[in-house]
Amino acid sequence: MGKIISIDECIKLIEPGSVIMVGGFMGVGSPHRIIDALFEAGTNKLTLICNDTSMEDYGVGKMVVNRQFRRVIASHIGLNRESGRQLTANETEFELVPQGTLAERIRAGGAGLGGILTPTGVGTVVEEGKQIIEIDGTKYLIELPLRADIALIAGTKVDESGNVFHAKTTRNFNPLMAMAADLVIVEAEELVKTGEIDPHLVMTPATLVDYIVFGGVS
Amino acid sequence: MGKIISIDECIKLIEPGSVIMVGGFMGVGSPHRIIDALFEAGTNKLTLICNDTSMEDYGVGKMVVNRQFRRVIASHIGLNRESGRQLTANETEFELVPQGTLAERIRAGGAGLGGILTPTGVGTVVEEGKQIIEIDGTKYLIELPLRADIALIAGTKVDESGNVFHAKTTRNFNPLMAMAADLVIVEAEELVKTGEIDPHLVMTPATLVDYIVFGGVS
Amino acid sequence: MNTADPKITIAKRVAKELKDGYMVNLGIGLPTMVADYVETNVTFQSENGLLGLGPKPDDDKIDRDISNAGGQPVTMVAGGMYFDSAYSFSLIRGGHVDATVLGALQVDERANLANWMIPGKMVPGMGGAMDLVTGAKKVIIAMLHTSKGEPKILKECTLPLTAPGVVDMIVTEMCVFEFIDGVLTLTELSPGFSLSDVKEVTPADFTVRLVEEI
Amino acid sequence: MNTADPKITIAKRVAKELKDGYMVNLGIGLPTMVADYVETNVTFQSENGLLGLGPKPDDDKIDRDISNAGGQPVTMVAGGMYFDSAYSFSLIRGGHVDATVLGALQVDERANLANWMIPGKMVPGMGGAMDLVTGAKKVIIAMLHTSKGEPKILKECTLPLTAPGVVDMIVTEMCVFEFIDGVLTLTELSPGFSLSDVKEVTPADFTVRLVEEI
Repeated sequence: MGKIISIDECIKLIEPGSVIMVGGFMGVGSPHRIIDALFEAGTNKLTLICNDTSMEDYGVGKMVVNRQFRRVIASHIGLNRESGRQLTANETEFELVPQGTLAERIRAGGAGLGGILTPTGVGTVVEEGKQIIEIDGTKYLIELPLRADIALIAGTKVDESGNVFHAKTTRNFNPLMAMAADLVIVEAEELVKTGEIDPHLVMTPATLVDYIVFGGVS
Repeated sequence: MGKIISIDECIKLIEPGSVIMVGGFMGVGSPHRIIDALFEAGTNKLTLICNDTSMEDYGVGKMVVNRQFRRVIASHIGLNRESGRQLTANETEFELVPQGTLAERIRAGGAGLGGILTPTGVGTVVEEGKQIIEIDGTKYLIELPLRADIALIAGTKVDESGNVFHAKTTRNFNPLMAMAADLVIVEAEELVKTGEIDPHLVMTPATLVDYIVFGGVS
Repeated sequence: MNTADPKITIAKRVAKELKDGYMVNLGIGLPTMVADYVETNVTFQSENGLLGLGPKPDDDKIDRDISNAGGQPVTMVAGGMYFDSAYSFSLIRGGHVDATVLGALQVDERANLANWMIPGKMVPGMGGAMDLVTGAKKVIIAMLHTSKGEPKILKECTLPLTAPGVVDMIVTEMCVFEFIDGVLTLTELSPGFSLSDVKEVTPADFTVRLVEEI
Repeated sequence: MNTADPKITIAKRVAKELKDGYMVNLGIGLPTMVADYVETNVTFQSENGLLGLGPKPDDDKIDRDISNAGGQPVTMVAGGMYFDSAYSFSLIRGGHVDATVLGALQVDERANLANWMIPGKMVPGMGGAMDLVTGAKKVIIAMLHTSKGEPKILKECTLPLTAPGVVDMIVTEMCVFEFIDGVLTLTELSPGFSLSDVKEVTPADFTVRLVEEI
């Protein structure tokens, strides 16, 4: 239908300074074709919201090395030494978020919640600057929603309308991010006709997807 | 395996005065065999957490007529006139909760969250007695988690370990409730061998299910 | 005087508001009729757990496992999706529903909506209505202009609110109101109805800015 | 002196804590080794999105779409389930994980845990660790007793905490500690290690209540 765009058109939609969410967990379930093109384009001053910064030679990790991020919000950056170097040298701003809190904050951003109360992080540096609420003797942090200008997600099977099936552990943050961004672009590993995905296996609905980039996931 | 119990054994697990969650939406996706047996047993003084009170002659609606509930937490009771009568006559305690808030409160109960911030209900009677938090000029209610002693859920396909597939719109509150109760009993419409359900279609995992009642859903 | 079924007049007019690509949630009753008149490519969401709500099945093709929010058997169109209640209301509360069409007991000139209870008389519960009007991008009220002769578009709602300040548009058999910059504005008159007809049964103050003749 | 690989000693002992029916999350590194010695019917959860984690695949059977939390290829046993990250941490934070096994930089006598950063030196991020230790019913620390001769079981953690007061058990190559009524208690000594051996490398105060000889 009208949602399929080229990789070049996709890259043009991502302006310098944008806040982007990128699906994937250590690169598994990331939209690698888009990431690689974005790496080539050199689009910079971006804010990245992603589970991790992958490795230096893979996925968003390459973009870290390429210094395309002004700010990174992630739960783990330990397998990418350049992330640690930029953090320690104060060259890039890093906000480290517990993984479950990151998932809930993105979910809240997509679900219209003003935030969630979590016990995770209480009594640690994570609580700094946050409102603490005590309920029945237990302390909780108010964690606020996260949203992005653009979500770049990966789909194992995508139909022409934009319904997405995320196979196995490629699902991770992808369906959550598809809810939490103003513009949603899915990279399709396989493109099928509308109706060919079992409606029980649609994990991101077409109504949330703005554009489809059709290209193999490496 | 060891999780399959008879309907009689199931009913004995539900003591008078228990807090029970019952899956289903207007009876669709409810564990009807368990409900009907509980109706026959007459177990009373229960607290019900359910989307709705169905109709007078169907699902949990029959138990309302049978006066088995001391308290009901639901989003809709309008298609069961006896619910309205008991509410107006102050014979049963009703807490009416916006449906999305009900879903989030049950989810929070299962997910270890201390609560969620929702804009739903602000400026209405729903906000009475609740803490209001303002974030960036928007008001949110803090809605607290819901948990139950026992969740009674329905599964279209259940494997012998307890993995559950909820077909079509029978899913509704079932997977959420399976997370939010101390004891989880699933009524299986079809029982299959472990491994026969596609892992992408497992919506409630065996690790959350304590017992399986195998009987057709009427 | 318009001789058409007033509910059909309303449903047809509401249908014109539902644009290509919209995700739409229709309330039970009159709003459900809107689906019959939609000519655009709209995806219907049903809060009990599906996207891609299709027409009612033939009696011999009823599948008890697929129903709408009223518990009635329905079908799904190609390209639909099933989900649980938390996901359903993430779509709704999260602003992903482009338009919701609901009935009302009362609407007032400050866009307040009351459609879920009459104290001491009828307390059905709010179901998904409070989330829908809070989250949906456009809230369209589809209702008969009066109830047994009693006005429903008031200066101030007297019944408990579903939500304050959420209504975007009111479509009745007589006319269309829109809230423009927060001001209740009459934008269309149905054939056979005059401004004074509307004023007679509308206690609310409103501005008139007729945009077209139907 | 015990001549066995100390890591295997630790992994074998931790494995005995994982009872039939448990849902278990193993951290990367040493904790992962525990899976090799479990003889009970345990379901392994991997926070990146699956229940029913199986052994590593043969090189010719690698499927890039199924990995563990380290991004390494894994398999799934029969009766597993895939899910998204929010569901994964609902299981974890919600108390549905019966035991988590993690490494540590430091543990102290108040059950505080530090295992996610060394300021100015190593800031990998907490990943799922903070949620795991907050939510899991039993938190088992599996680690070598010292790091390059430096003690790790302290009177008070000096590194930023992962969470306060969450540790239930510490298993090292030398011994087992449990927090009993909040008190750090030595409950087992590994063959070849004496109480004074342990005291020498354990600045934390602890009670001794040996429950068995291994």
